[in-house]
Amino acid sequence: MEVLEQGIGKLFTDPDADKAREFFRKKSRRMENKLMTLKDAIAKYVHDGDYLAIGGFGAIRTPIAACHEIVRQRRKKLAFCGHTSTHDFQILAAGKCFDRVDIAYIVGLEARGLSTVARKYMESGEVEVTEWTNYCLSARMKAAAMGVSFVPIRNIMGTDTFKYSGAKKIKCPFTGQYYVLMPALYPDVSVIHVHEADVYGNSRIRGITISDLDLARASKRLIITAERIVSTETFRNEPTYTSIPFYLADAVCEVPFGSYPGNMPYEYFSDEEHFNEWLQTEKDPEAFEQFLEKNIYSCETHFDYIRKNGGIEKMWELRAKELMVDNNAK
Amino acid sequence: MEVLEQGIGKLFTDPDADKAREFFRKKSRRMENKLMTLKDAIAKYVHDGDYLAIGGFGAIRTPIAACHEIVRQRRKKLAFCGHTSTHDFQILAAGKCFDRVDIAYIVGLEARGLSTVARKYMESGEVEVTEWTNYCLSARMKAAAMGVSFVPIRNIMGTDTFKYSGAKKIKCPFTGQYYVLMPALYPDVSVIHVHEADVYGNSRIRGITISDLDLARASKRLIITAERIVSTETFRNEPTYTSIPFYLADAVCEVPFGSYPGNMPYEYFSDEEHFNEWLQTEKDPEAFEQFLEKNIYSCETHFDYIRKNGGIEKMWELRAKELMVDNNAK
Amino acid sequence: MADYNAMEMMICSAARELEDGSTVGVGTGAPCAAAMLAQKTGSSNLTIMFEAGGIAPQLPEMPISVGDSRTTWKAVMASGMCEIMETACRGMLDYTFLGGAQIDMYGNLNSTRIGDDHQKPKVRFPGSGGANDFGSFAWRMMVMTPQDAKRFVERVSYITTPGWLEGGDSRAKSGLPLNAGPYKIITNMAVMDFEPESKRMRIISINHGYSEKDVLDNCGFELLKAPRIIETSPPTDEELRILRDEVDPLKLVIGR
Amino acid sequence: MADYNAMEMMICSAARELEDGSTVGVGTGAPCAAAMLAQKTGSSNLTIMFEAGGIAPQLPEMPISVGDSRTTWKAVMASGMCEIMETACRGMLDYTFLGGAQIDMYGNLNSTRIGDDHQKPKVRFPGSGGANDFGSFAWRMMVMTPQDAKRFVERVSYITTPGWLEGGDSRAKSGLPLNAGPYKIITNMAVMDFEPESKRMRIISINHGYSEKDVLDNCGFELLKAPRIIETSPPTDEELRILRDEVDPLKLVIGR
Repeated sequence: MEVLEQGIGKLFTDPDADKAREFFRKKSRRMENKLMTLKDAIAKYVHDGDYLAIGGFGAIRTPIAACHEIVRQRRKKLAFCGHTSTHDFQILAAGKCFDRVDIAYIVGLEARGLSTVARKYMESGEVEVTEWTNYCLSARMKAAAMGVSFVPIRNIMGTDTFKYSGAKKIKCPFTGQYYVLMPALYPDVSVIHVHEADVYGNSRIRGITISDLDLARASKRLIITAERIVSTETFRNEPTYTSIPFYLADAVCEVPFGSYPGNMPYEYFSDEEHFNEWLQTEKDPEAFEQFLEKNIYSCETHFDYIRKNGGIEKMWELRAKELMVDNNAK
Repeated sequence: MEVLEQGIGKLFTDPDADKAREFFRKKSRRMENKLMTLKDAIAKYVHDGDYLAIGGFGAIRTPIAACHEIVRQRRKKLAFCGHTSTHDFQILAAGKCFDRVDIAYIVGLEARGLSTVARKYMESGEVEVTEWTNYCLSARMKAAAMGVSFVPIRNIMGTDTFKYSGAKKIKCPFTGQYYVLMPALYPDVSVIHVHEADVYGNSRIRGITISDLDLARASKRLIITAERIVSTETFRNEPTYTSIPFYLADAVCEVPFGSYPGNMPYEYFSDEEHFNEWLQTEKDPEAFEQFLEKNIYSCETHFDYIRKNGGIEKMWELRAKELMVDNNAK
Repeated sequence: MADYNAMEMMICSAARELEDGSTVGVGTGAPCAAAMLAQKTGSSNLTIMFEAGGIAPQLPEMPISVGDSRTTWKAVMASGMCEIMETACRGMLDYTFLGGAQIDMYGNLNSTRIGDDHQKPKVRFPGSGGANDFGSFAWRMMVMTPQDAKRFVERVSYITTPGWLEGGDSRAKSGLPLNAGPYKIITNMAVMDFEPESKRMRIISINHGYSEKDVLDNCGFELLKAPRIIETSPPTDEELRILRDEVDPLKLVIGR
Repeated sequence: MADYNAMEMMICSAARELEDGSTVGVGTGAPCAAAMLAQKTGSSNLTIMFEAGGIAPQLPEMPISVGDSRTTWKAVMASGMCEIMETACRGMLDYTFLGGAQIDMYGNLNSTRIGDDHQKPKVRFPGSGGANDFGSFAWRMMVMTPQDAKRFVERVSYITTPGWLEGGDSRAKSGLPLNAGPYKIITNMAVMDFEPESKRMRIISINHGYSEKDVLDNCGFELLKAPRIIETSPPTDEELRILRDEVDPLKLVIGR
């Protein structure tokens, strides 16, 4: 297979499908209780040096509680999948948890602006980067989910995004057209936040899935954080709506409001005031250190964080905002 | 891209992604009323010589009414996608509608046995064949759905299935492992039977989807037959559950019991007596001719066919069987 | 010893191979019965998958099709073909059961045709369906089949689904996923596996009521023999009771 | 003539480009406002898609993120990244709006970095996100941006998202989907398209209140000129009313 051109970016994971198979061969398929605290799940399944991917869309259905816990447990030298990442990236950059990033979208929070701290970290030279696009990384997860080492796609050709990527350009043997091959991305560990899960890891997502269906399948280890634990019958009564089957999951953690201050579709809208506080506080290193101490390091659980930022009243306010109804809660 | 080995099977469709793009560029994306009779839909969108694919799993959620209509309108020289095909294949073979077949599974009806007529037709030399597997054809649809000309997979290597396929074997430039490339399959026209659709073509499927999500996206023209037409609000109120968005569909036909005598999950079970009648009658050419005359050619609609085979009482009996409840209907 | 027929014997043998906590991709008929029996006799944590998309159903009765409604009855997920096959390709499918018109000494299967003219075969069979897929991807492929010399042939006339191909390391060299392949062949007369180096089929146990000669006479190629050939354990009363009363009360499979 | 600001002018210009019955992939902010305005002013059958998965929502207000709940409010489907990007790659996405820190004469966009050391850039921007994807796949890519010579540069220092690359047939030769590429560039001063042969940016209309000299002075490269340059039609009262009252009543975008 003649490679016509290739990016100079490094691959931070091995796309070898047979090696992945050997890993998956040993992964448990038992339908057994995987419920544990988030603290235990992060301690057990996220290791220094791992390649980590975070589900959701940066600040939508993103396991923010898990990102805090990773920072709190002071994980270091992770490789990070910077796919649709916004607030998740901002948190992990604040903890300097990673030193390698596959970049599609980083340092920004969309319409909210850019993270000073994340940007500074990415400009420091301390972080090794390889460049992609959101769809490139989705396609890389899809290749892994398919159990192969690459898939062909049609973007990035002719651009610097290709030049700094780890992709390879070839000619399609059926049509003679050019394609770029995306190497499979098998993360060591991922965290995905869902609406409902049972104790075995069967999970349901409502609303957009972004790239999480492929991510769940591509990941060697998978931590599910869920708004609610529900009975297994919930799944067995409507198997059409299962997003993630149990055998993909290694740990299941019940984390209500686990996406706060982000948006959880159908549950609560994002807390824009709090996002603004993050972005503003970041500009003053000392103030930001105190901010992190207050909001992450000194918290035992996600409930602590929520209590410090408006508590249950705030949650119900965000719920009303999400549903676009008047707030009837007291 | 060096091809190490390739199958001798012919490709009955063009995998060229740019040519497909030119077609899709002109395809309407208007949200407009596409409701029409099945007769009109087949007349308008299924032409002699077309490459045809049929959704479902042979006798499960398969648009049987549409297969009858294609036979009734005496379509000829179709190419057919023999992917998970059982009763659909049997019907179209009875009408000798096709003369080229991509084969994964044909002539059989699983545990029910083999179709004499379909088998004889396939042994006649009148039908040109290329060999694949069910997943090969799923992957070919997936490639088309992705808008590319191929995807790599890991089966069929070393077998005669590869030898008689249209696949090509190459080496992965990332890992040095061998892969077979599946050329994209963009059918000219497909028919998919769904539980619910609105007049624009938004559709919902309950239960297994087999390969229909990719098929709907891969197809140049798509006819939806639905058990029920529902309001568009049904979709807008729960956009999570939409299986097929409106802009993929060209025609929408309300065909209650449209999968009969096959199984429609959550609606009605298969009519095993009637399947047995098909299989037995096929053994006597003259009797089978009368059988076709009665059940297909002389029917104006699918309701005519149902009336001749037990009518509404039979439908409610099959419904009770499907739901595994006692039959309370009179 | 309990009275039982050949099909019951095969199903009980097959069920015992299915380790608790594993996954199995099955078709209709005997394989499905074996998986259901395994779930009720020690492997309650066995996950059944069907190629059309059904995952971990609580099968209320024998399905007629691998896609019918029974395959998602109280299932944990109703998915699709790619979900199942790609799960298998990722290495998450432990076992599968396949069949065919012919099987050869390396476990290759023919379910496509008899006759040399591919475009005009003497006898046309259904083709691969999902067999080649499961046979390529599952770690351990098994076959349950009646044994006779017409079916057990030296070389199948057409390889629909890969066994160990030409034996030795030929499968590993082909590009198919490494370390997966045929595991056990279960017939009415015996159980066979594959000699680790040559990958040739060999007898490991013989069913009660049959002799080694029966097995050899009803095979169209030279069968190797394991260092120690034992008698296959016959079905227990408990296995038979569950098979007959709970798994297949209508005798759709065991009545054949 | 009605009173309006530059952002309102750009949004109205952009909205007019969106043909009824077409599809558009948008981000937050001005592009989203333009699509919403188009739907309310003649293109009621315009389908909006968001990269995170939202398809054809009835947007109740401006989204903060291309994935937030508003992007699936009364949508016909809540899908995912691959669904959207592959729909675009298949040729079903007509328009997209993109932006960047820099744009050059061929419509190439930089949203990645300033500075030559890729591993230690002077300024790091977010990167492609879905921009390269939409820009590669959509038939017609548009940009809405304020015009100044620092932004409109001869060659972007890093091509994040492809425009016409090096002009001429270089994009067609690159392997990107054929016949897709930059279409209109809409600024506070003018509207530009691309000369069909050279694919160089050229002025086609100038906004009221600006001269050709303003446009040329605020561009870091030599702009071509269309055979006939007209004045961009200013926003109508009706457009402004709808934009202000219905599309962006909180002035999140037009208040800037």
